[in-house]
Amino acid sequence: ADLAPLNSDTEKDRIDWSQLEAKFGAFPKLPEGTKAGGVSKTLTNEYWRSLGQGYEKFGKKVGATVAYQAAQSEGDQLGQLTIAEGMVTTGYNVLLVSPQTDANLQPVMEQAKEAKIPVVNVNDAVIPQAEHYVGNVQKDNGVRVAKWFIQNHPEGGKVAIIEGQAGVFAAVQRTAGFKSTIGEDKKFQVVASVPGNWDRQQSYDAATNILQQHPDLVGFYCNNDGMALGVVEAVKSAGLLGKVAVFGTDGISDAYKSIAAGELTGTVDSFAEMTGEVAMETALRLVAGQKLPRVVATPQALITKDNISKYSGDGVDIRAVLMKDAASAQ
Amino acid sequence: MSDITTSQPARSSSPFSSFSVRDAGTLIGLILIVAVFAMLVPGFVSERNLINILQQSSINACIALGMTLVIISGGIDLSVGPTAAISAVLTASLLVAGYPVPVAIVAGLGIGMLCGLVNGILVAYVGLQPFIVTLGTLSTYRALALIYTGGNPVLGVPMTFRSLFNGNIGGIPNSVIIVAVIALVAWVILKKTPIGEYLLAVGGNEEASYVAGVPIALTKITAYVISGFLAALGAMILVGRLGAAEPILGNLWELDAIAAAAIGGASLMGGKGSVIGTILGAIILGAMRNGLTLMNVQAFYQLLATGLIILVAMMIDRVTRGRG
Amino acid sequence: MSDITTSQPARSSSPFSSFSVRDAGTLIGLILIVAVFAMLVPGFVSERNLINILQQSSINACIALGMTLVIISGGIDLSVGPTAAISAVLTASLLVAGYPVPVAIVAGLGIGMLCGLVNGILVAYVGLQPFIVTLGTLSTYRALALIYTGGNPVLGVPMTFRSLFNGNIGGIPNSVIIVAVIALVAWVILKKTPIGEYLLAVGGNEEASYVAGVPIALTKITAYVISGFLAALGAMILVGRLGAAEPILGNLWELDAIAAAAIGGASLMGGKGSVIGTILGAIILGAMRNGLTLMNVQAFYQLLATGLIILVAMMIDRVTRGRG
Amino acid sequence: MNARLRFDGITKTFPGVKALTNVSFEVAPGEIHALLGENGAGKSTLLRTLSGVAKPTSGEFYVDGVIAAFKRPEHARLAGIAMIHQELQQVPNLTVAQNMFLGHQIKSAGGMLVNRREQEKRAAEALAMIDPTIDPSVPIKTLKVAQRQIVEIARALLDKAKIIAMDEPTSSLTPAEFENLAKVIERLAGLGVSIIYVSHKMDEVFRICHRGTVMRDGNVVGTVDLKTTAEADVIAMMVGRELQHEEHNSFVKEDVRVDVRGLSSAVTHVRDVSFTVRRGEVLGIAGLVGSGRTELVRMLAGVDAIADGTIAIDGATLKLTDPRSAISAGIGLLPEERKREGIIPGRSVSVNMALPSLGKFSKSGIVRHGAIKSRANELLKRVNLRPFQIDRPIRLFSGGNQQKAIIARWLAAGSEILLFDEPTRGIDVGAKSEIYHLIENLAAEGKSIIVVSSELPEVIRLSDRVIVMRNGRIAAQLERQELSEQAIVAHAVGDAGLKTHSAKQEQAHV
Ligand SMILES: Nc1ncnc2c1ncn2[C@@H]1O[C@H](COP(=O)(O)OP(=O)(O)OP(=O)(O)O)[C@@H](O)[C@H]1O
Ligand SMILES: Nc1ncnc2c1ncn2[C@@H]1O[C@H](COP(=O)(O)OP(=O)(O)OP(=O)(O)O)[C@@H](O)[C@H]1O
Ligand SMILES: [Mg+2]
Ligand SMILES: [Mg+2]
Repeated sequence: ADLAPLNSDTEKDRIDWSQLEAKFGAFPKLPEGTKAGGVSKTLTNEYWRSLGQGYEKFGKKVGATVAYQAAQSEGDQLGQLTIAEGMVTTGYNVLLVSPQTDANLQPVMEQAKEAKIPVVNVNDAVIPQAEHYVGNVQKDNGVRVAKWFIQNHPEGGKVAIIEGQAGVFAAVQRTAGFKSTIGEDKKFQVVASVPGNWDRQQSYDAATNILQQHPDLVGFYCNNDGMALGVVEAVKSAGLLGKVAVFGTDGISDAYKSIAAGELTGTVDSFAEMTGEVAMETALRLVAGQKLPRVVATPQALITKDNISKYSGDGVDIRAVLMKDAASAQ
Repeated sequence: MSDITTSQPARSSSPFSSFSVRDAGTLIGLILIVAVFAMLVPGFVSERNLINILQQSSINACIALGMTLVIISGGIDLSVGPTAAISAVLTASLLVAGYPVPVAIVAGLGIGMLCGLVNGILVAYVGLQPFIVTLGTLSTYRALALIYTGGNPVLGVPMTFRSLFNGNIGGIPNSVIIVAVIALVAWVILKKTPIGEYLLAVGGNEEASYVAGVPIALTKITAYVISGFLAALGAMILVGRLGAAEPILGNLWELDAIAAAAIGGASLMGGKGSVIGTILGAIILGAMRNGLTLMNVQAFYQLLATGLIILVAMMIDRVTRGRG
Repeated sequence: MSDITTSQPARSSSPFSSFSVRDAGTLIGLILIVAVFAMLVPGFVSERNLINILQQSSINACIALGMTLVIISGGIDLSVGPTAAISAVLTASLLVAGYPVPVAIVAGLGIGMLCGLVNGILVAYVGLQPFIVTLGTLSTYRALALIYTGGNPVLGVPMTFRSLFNGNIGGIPNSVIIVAVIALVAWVILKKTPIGEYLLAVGGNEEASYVAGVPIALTKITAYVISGFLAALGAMILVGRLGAAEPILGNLWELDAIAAAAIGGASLMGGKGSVIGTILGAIILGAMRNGLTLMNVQAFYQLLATGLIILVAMMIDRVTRGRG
Repeated sequence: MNARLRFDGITKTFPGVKALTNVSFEVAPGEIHALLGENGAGKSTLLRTLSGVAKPTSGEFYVDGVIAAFKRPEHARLAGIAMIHQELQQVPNLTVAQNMFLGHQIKSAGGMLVNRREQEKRAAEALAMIDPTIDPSVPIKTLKVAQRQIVEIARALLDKAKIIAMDEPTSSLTPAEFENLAKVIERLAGLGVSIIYVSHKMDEVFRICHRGTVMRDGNVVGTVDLKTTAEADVIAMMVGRELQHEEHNSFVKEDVRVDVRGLSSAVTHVRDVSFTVRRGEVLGIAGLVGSGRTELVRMLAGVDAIADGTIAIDGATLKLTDPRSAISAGIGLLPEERKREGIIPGRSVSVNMALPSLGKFSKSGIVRHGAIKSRANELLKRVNLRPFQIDRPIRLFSGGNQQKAIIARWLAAGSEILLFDEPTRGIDVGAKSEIYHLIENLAAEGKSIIVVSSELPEVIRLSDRVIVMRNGRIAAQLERQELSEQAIVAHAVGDAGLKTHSAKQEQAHV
């Protein structure tokens, strides 16, 4: 009876976010007083705050109350568990959780099941028992950047990876995606893959050291934007800006600014706010009694100077843009 | 500062009283916090939520008890989190590999004690400072857990094991019962056995203890081994709850445990600490977290509240009790 | 353990000698590490890389100097990271708002000192344990930094400010020069001034210091204020380097700083510590990180190496020096 | 007469204890005024209030007729009061000179820097008055207790104070050093400085003090002129009864219990020491400070490592690895430095007493606190602990009473071989004679006792035989009938008297 352990990157029972309306109709009517609870990893990173804004935006649109809480710091596993348990006991109708780790919210899954509250696992760490997952394909982040290098540097060269915290799902998957894809092109060589621990300062130092040993480096792939912005500074102070490409992940606003300023080469945006909206839509459709596929894939795109204007700026309706992207991909 | 030698009344520090004035102070603190939340949050004092608080405090209480003994002996153990992680991933992988539950538990507790033993030997025989020893093993043990699992969680822990630590007896969660028993044992150790006296003596004046024939090295090592054991036990409870063991489990546990012990009256200078106080300290921290969450306080303000409550708890204690 | 009272030869602990036997031990440790990496990593001992190591160690050295003074006075300052964060975000947001550079710097350093002052008052006047005070302010200050910025980094720090802390003079990075000057000042304070003597005295025997008329409270507060100032200065250097101030900046700085001070010979029991030793300790940690990155050691093994090197450094020190 | 210092109704209460009740007396300019009383009478507490370390609950001080309040130690110093505390108040890692000038350094560069050279020069001058061999530039932790006490005295002399309060300044000093101190004190008194002198050594008190105030249980019993009052009367005022002078009793049995041969220390200069102690024998060890007496007993107690030689007990060679092994062989050490090596400050007296013998008080791994209490009741009464509150933390007791508790520790452990290093340091005359009795009783029970003492009358009063040490070696061994202060001093100093007691004869004797 048990579900197979979820791998959000490979699960077959999936649907792309753009198909939700097409397959399941317009948004159904919600029961009165629906309360949705979001439990995030941390609020110290813009990505997670934007996700929450997406929750709230969609909740407001359809008239559901949304609470959005986060652990006190990234890695505070038991604190996050306490929060989620509190939400189960205090009568939320659905939970949207972004767990610190694959396992730390497991008890909530059980308690919620008992209380008949659906739980949606939103992004990052993947709870094996999750019945519903909304998020992007983590591995794909790395794959997209690797493809960029293969396309834009046909002559190949040395590349380096700045990893997130050791052992964290997103960091492992993103790094693996980049490594395996770039490894297919024998002209590229990964000369360094070192920990930056999501920390700007540590990434700066690591990049400085790598650049000094490999001044002919072609580019960096960083597991998130904060680290990438640190690496950009290191590249700048080594006088290699423009020669060494730097990619981040997440698409936070500072990354956009940096790309626009011609410093950061690109970021893989996973559209946190949109993800939040999609996740909330999924969650509330569940509350309304719909049966949905196990995984709802959310959009992502590699943003560079070439296409940045398409995704940001005044008057850009990101939903429409992404919808068009999805359609053309189909 | 005005009178450096004036000190608390004699009674409160009698080693025979099982509930000291100091502990009463901590209890009052707890009651205050509960009262405040009871007013602000409907349902806070419901039976279900109170049991929740106990359960949510149980792991920290377990770790903090070991920490208390180490602190009493004049040391500190920063490596409890990684110790728990090592023992969790070992137990879980043995279980997943099909070993019987008792074997996996013994192995897990055993490796926890081994981690404690290494700390203890480095402190007692090699003579290094406890803070720096356990700062070093903090990284080392974490790295070992990560290397052993390749950074992946160990999933699929069987229900037989899980129900042992995650079930309940008459509505009381097993974890709470386990920690209550452990607290009783720790209390007996501290109050009723020679090793308890030795811990207090070594932490109070190491040189005099040595001259008086106290087995210093053995005493210190015992404290660290117990701390390792309790870290491992905390890990078992957590694995039981989560159904999985992760190599990054136990992050920052040491700070929570030290905070609980300190709120409960342990002095980081050694020679002082209370089992009852530590348990109350852990419950204070747990109640606070629970209450703030139920009040839907935003993460940054929760962090603020955590910091302030630690400070305020210590200040109230300081005022009610005089210089400790 | 065999002889608890044997003490090191008189010379080595004289506070007057500017370079003690203990410091020589730390220096040997550094030379050993450099030698090992020099064999393993081509280019490790290049001038460029050595300057890199100094630059990468400079922030930790800066923080660790403040930590050393606090530790000598018998305290500890766990709140250096959040103090740095507060001062970084304040300075950066003033700069971004167009205030002149000197104003922003003074404000940033001032708020760092204010954070230190609060720690100092809680320790010295309220009489709380330093560990627990700064554990509380660790959360409190971090929360304030997060609330002030809403969790966002402050970007767009002007070049005028950045070049001040991130430029170089004759190839030597400004940050290295700044920290060298600070080290010299700290050395003079510790070795030559009344307050330095007070720090050693208060940490060595608080009661005797009180009886001798040492202004205990003032001395302790001074240590924390200096630590807060240096945390803020470390923040300036970092903001200069990264061009951005993050409210989560300085995470775990306290552990690195304590490790540097301890490797350099500071005793967490107070009354002992060395400016030269701390600087060498910070460089040891920096060299190790740099070497491991250059060797492209995998994350888990870097963590392992960090832990083991701290332990081995302390053991070598212990063996060469005898019980400290 | 115009009083230099007047105590007016000083009262001090601690929670549960009234340490001082309405203490009033006067000290004249240039007077050397003894403050006398049993352990726990309140002498130190009174002086601590005078020096601003503790605040009196009520009462006033008048200095030269002017009311004075001392909220902090600096205030007392500024008012011209210097204090030598009973317990050494020193910072181990600082140098001798730094310790002496702590809190009022000599500054240079407009107050920015400490003028070390000047400090060391002035420290050396002050030290030279009592012991010129102490180097002011070494860390104070490298000095022996006696030297450190001299540093404390010299520190008080630096201040050019008008009142110097000395709380047992000579507790670890030899008679020779006391003589130097006496000269200094008399010279100061001649210059008009008032001295308050606390000591349990009645000979010292009568030798230098003009008047004395006797305290009992926190009250002033009376002030007497010491030049005209008999010692016995003063003692009677102190202890509330007459003490009769008692002769030495011998309980030496035939069989040798302890046989030490060729003992050399691994960490100190003690070399090639051989002697025996019989059952029921009290062996005294005399010698100058630094002669290695403490080091010798520390080796016997397993505290210091042994490089060479053997220790046999009842014929069986002993393997000493640590104090624990010595304790289980029946050896108990009363250490020289009580505060550092003796007590666990925060623990109760009874726990401090029971610490080495917790095994004896335990049944199946559980400590029977009831048994400890009843034994503590018995033994602490035997040593006359005051106040008799066995559950109070030991740090709240006066120094002398702490000493008694540590003696009781070894009675509780049932040690057969007792090593007493300065057993009556800081102990009042009444308690001292109690301790002498105790030692005699222990000898009568057949225990073997080694007493290290710097007080020659004490050595002579107690010992059946005396070893005199010099430079880490045994200089002489004197039988009971040969004992005299002159003989001991001669061997200790080593300038004469060697013809009858050469080292060779030592060996032959053993
Ligand atoms: N901090 C304290 N708290 C409680 N009681 C105290 C404290 N300090 C001293 N006392 C008590 O005050 C009384 C007087 O002690 P004090 O040290 O003044 O005696 P003393 O005359 O100096 O004795 P001794 O000759 O042994 O040094 C004792 O009963 C002691 O236990
Ligand atoms: N490591 C050492 N190497 C050489 N000599 C040492 C060492 N440690 C101590 N000593 C010396 O041993 C001598 C004996 O010490 P100590 O002064 O304790 O003897 P004592 O006769 O018991 O004197 P007292 O007990 O009156 O101080 C001292 O001169 C001391 O300096
Ligand atoms: Mg006294
Ligand atoms: Mg001696």
